Amino acid sequence: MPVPTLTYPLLATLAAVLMPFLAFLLTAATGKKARNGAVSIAAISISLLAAAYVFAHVWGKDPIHVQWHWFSIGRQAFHVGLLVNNASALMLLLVCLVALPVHVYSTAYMKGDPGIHRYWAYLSLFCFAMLGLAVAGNLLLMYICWELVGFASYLLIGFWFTRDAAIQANKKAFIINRIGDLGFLLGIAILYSGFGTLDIQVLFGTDTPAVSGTGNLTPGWFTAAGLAFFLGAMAKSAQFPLHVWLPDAMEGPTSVSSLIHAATMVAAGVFLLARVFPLFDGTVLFVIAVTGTVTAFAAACFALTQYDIKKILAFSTISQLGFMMAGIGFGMYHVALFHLTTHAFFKCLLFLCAGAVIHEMQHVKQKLGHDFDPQDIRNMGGLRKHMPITCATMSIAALALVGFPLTGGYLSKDALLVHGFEWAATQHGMALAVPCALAVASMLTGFYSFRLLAKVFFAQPAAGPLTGSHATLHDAPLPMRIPMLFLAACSLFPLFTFHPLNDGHVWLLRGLAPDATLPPLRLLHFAIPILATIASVIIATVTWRWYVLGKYPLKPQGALYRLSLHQGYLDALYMRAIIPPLMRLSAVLFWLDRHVVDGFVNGLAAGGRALASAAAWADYRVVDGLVRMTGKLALGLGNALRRSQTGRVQHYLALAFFLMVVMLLYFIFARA
Amino acid sequence: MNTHLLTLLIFTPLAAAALMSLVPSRGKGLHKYIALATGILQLVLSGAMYYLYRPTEAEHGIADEQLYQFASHVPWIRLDMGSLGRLEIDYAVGVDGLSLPLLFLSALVMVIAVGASWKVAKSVKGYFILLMILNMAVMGVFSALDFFLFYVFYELMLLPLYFLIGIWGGARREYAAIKFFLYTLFGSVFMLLVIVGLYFSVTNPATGAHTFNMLLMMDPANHVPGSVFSALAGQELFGIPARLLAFIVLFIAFAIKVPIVPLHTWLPDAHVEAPTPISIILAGILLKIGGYGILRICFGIFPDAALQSAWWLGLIGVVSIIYGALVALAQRDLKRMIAYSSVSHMGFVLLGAASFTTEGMAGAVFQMISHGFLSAALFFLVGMLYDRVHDRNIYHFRGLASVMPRFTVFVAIAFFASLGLPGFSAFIGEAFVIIGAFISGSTNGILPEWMAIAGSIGILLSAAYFLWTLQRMFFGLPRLKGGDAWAAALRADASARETLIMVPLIGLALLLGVYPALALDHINTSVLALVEWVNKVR
Amino acid sequence: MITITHFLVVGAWLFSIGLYAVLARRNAILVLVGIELMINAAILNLVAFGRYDSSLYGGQAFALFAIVLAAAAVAVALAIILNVYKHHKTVNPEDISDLKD
Amino acid sequence: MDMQTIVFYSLAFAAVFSAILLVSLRNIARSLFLFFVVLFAVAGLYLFALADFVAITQVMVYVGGILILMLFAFMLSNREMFRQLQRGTAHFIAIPVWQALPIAILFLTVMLYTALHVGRNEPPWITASREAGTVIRAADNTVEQLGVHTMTHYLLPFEVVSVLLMMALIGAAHLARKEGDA
Repeated sequence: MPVPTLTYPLLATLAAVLMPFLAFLLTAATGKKARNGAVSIAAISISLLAAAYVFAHVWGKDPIHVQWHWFSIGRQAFHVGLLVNNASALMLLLVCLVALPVHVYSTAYMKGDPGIHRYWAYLSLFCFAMLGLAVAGNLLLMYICWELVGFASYLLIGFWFTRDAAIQANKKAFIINRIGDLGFLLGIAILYSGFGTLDIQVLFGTDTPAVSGTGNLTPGWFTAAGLAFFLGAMAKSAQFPLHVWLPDAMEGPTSVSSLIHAATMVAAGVFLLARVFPLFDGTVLFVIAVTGTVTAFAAACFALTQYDIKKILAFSTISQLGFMMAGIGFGMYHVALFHLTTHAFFKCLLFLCAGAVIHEMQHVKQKLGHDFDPQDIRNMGGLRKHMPITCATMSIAALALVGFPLTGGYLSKDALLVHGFEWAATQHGMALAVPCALAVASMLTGFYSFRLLAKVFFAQPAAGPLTGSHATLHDAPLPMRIPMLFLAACSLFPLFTFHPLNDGHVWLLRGLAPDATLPPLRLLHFAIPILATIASVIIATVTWRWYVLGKYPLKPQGALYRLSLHQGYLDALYMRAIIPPLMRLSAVLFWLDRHVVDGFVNGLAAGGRALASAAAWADYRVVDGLVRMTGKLALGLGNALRRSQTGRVQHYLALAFFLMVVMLLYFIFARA
Repeated sequence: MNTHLLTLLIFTPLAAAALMSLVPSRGKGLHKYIALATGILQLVLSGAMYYLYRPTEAEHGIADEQLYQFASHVPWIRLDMGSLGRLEIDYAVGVDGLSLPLLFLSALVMVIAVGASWKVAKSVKGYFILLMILNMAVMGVFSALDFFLFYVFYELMLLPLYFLIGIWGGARREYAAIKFFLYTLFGSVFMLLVIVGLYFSVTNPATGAHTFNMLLMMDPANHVPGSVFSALAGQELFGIPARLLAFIVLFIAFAIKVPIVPLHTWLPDAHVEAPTPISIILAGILLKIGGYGILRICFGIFPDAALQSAWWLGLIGVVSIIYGALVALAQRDLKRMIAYSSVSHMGFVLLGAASFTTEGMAGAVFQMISHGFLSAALFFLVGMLYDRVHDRNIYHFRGLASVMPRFTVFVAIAFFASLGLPGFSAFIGEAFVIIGAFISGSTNGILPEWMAIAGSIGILLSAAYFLWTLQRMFFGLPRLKGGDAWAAALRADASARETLIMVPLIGLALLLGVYPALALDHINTSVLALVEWVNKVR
Repeated sequence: MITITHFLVVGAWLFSIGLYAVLARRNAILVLVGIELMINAAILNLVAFGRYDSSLYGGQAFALFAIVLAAAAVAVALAIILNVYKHHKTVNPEDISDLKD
Repeated sequence: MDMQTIVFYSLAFAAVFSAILLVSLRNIARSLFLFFVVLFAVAGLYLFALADFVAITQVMVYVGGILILMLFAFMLSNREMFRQLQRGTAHFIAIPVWQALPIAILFLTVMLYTALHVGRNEPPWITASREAGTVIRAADNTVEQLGVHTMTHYLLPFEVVSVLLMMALIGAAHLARKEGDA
């Protein structure tokens, strides 16, 4: 393999990936003194510039594909490779675009934290891993980055490591992600056994992808490979039923949640599936579509009743990831990636706004000395007057989430729904349930988004800490406001198209469009956006009446309500049905180990000892007795033997008779 | 190429031991400095050998002398035994890509162990002399090419270990020492029978006499026709093919060392009772001797039997992986948990070796090296904690991260490296074992795919127990069983000496994880030769 | 029909019991009794086999001699035991180990 | 089973059982009485071997002589010794038991084996005597025959025994004399 020539785009890619890594090393080496994060911010800025350069060079043009020899096993060489095609270039840019505002935001948000030097180090490590994941041209390398982002996420979730909930959450996140990692690893193993290479370009490239055939694989294993990769994506992208780690992961700093657990890392699963897309056959795609839909629907339901502002957003993230997965399942990975992009902006923004709110609530808490949960929306209300910019930006983000016209979300989500119906038309009848469920989930999205907005900003504050203490509330400081405004701009339509109502002109979709498309249903392209918008307006009105005007009609004690509040009791199920049996199994095995396996060994030892003491006894009584008798026999023979003589008649007699018996026996046997 | 380098490496510790015995016990500091100097000298020597080694493709598989470098071959014992022929025992040593990395690992771990022994107070002289004898035996085991020589070193290893555990160990040291001793002896006694059988089955084509030379034993051309272990004769013992029986006997002997489930119970006891440096040596080197023996001797001399039993070996590997991990999950003693995690991690070695694919086998060797560094680091870390408060119970600590930040960083790195975080060596080892085991199904059909899948569950479980420990002991608000006294004792974070010991271990694990070619370039030719050697028998 | 075996078996039992008494008992009198038992067993064998010798009556004649000799032996032995007791104040042969030098 | 056999078995049983009891009892006096039973039973057994004179002699000499001698000799001697005899051995299960018992059992086994062997293959001289008809019959006058043979064929042994008896008597008398008389 010749050493690849270093072109400028290639260098830029390397710089984009490696700058955060350098920042990580520098920050880690500096230790406690690296408090202001200048190194990290500089690094991510350079990365952003480099990524923009790479994007300009790659988008719509030839991809960069290079590889260096890394190591060989046997005769098989493994490479470190880069593959920057449209999708990775987009991802590269997107990550940088989201990461920079978050970095800036963090300078204010994390100010004064005693462990802030760790924060910057971890954040840079994450950026490095995430950017590496985006450009990795080799599944093994991708896997490495994949685990590293998980590791960075582990570190950041548990950033406040003295909080019990945080460290429980990061452990849970890592272990559930490990399940996905196993899927990824097995997928790699299957592909490697089938095709003998892990290079993405060779496997799934445009020219003659290796996986156009099934290699050495049986169709069963081929499907299994697809499912294995999907398992990996399920854990990382928090798909039902492996989503339980993501709500808990909100224990990390909000800035981290916005970057990792909303915009980038959790979307990595979708990105992975888009990268290995040619691998999926019909079965796998169907499974993906259904899982995505279930996730989207279930998470939306769970989000309806949460009180923790971050949890609502977390479930919303899960729900949106479900939408993306469904998009992959429909075969429309370009739409999924588009939604990934728009979602990254608006969801990141939502978290940042939530962070600003929490920040203020924290101040109130400190000032008043009250003990209340600064993240609980029941303690908030009426913040619109005090935090107008936050209110405005968050509203924009929420509208994008709901899919209101003029936002990016409108374009991507409606495209997804349309494709869902188109896909259902190609499948058998029951498949129609999938896009319908998605549509319902989309309406639920509207409901919980408006509920959130209404409760936090518009409704009168309930009898809580905020009554009478308004004077202390004010908008977020400048370093937090600028990133919010920037992201708000990115959440609107102009970034993607000049035609705000039609997704047909989005440059992003054109750049990524797959070869095979679904037969278009023209009517849907008009009907669905209109219907969705109307539904959103209705929902907005209803929530306004319920929450702002205080005409809430439901009781919070219903079974469905509780089911939703407790997230379908899934977590409880895991805690009861999986963890304790596993711990019991391990305890039982340990018991077996100590008592049966080791007991056997100790038993052998005890047996040996018993045998030995028996032998010693026999030695003393029988053998030695014989010896003593023999000694008596040799009575007159010498001093040595004389000592063993008893001089007792009976002993001599015994000896005599014994010898006689022996003699008799000899005669008997000699005769026989 | 310098042929005396290897001999020098092996016998330097013996000279050091002799020197130490001349130094009076009162000269307390001197012994450890001699030991340290010896260790560093060995490290330099083995490093030089590692650097000078040139991987060459062997034409005749692993029986080819070309493969073994730094070889020296001197007649040692020649005895005319009348009708039994001439006894031919040679001092034959040499290294290939299988043993050289392990040799380097041993040299490094020995230095670490000497560093960890710095605070030993009980009869220092005897301690370091025993350590040096152990050192020599270990080096000898990895480089011996004569089976008799191998056996001598193998048995020689036991004695110092027995005393090191039995005298300098913890509360139940005698029990642990005797258990360890008997377990190993049980394996090696039967090994001796096989050695003798092999001796009478193999002749040296050059002299016509029976020989103990391993390389000659490997080649079926040297087998005496009709002898008990001849590859062609197909003799049977107790109704089992003799070669299979011999393979099983040898395998059990080495598997006890690895250790495999259910022959592992000496390991937790020995580790828990042994002093920290000996735990480091046990985990870092001794376990590898088992794996090395299986690859070099079991597979090398009995490739046919190895193929026959490969499925079972894989199964044992998988069982060890999962069983070790599950039992580790139930531990309260930190050292015992790490001991069981060793069982689990060494299971990967067996699984990879049993796959008989280059990927799996190279992964297995790599895993051995990686585990050598990491388990040494882990046991050293436990020792650091134990030195300070004389307690290892996981439940007695909480929030150590706030008390000892530097120590916690080391522990976290070691834990994550051990649970297979990419970027560290364990990941490469485990990933390729899994890949190797998986492709075995489609390439040579030895291991079914489910074994790879089951093995990968071990990776998941290892994350569970390591993270649980991390969470339980190190995170959260500080709360120690010993109260302020402990807090005061623990306030002394990792000292300069301890940092100096940890950094190379973690650094090497990281280096090998990032650039595995460092080890794999050396391993490759030997593994390829071995795999082809075994596959030739099919 | 009483065969010779019957006698031999009874004789064997008596002899063994006597032997046991001689070897095991710690009392000289009982040792003596044991000896008498063994002699009786022998006599029993003598008379049993003597049935097949009507020409010379060897069995019965020697049985008579044996009885007489046994009686004499007992007389002497008792005398010895008495003396021994006077000397050692015990009749336990275990305690009398004068044969040892 | 005829009457004869029953009587034989009961006598044999009485002899053996009493003997076992004899050796296992701690009380010497009782042992001696059991010895008395054994001697009587064995005398009875002699009758079955058609040795009536031997049986009578047995009763006369043993029961009338030896046993009485034993009893009287010690019961009439000093009290201290009698108590000592009464107490017997202090530890019944002593080491010699474990040496003696195997030897006794070994002997028993060997002899039983031999007895059965003799029963199965008769010694040739018995067969010859049976064929020649020189087997003692119940009708024979054993006393007369014995007297004749003792005075003729066994004269020498008879004389030797008488001398021996004389020596024993003198010896016994010598031993039994009071201390200090010599």
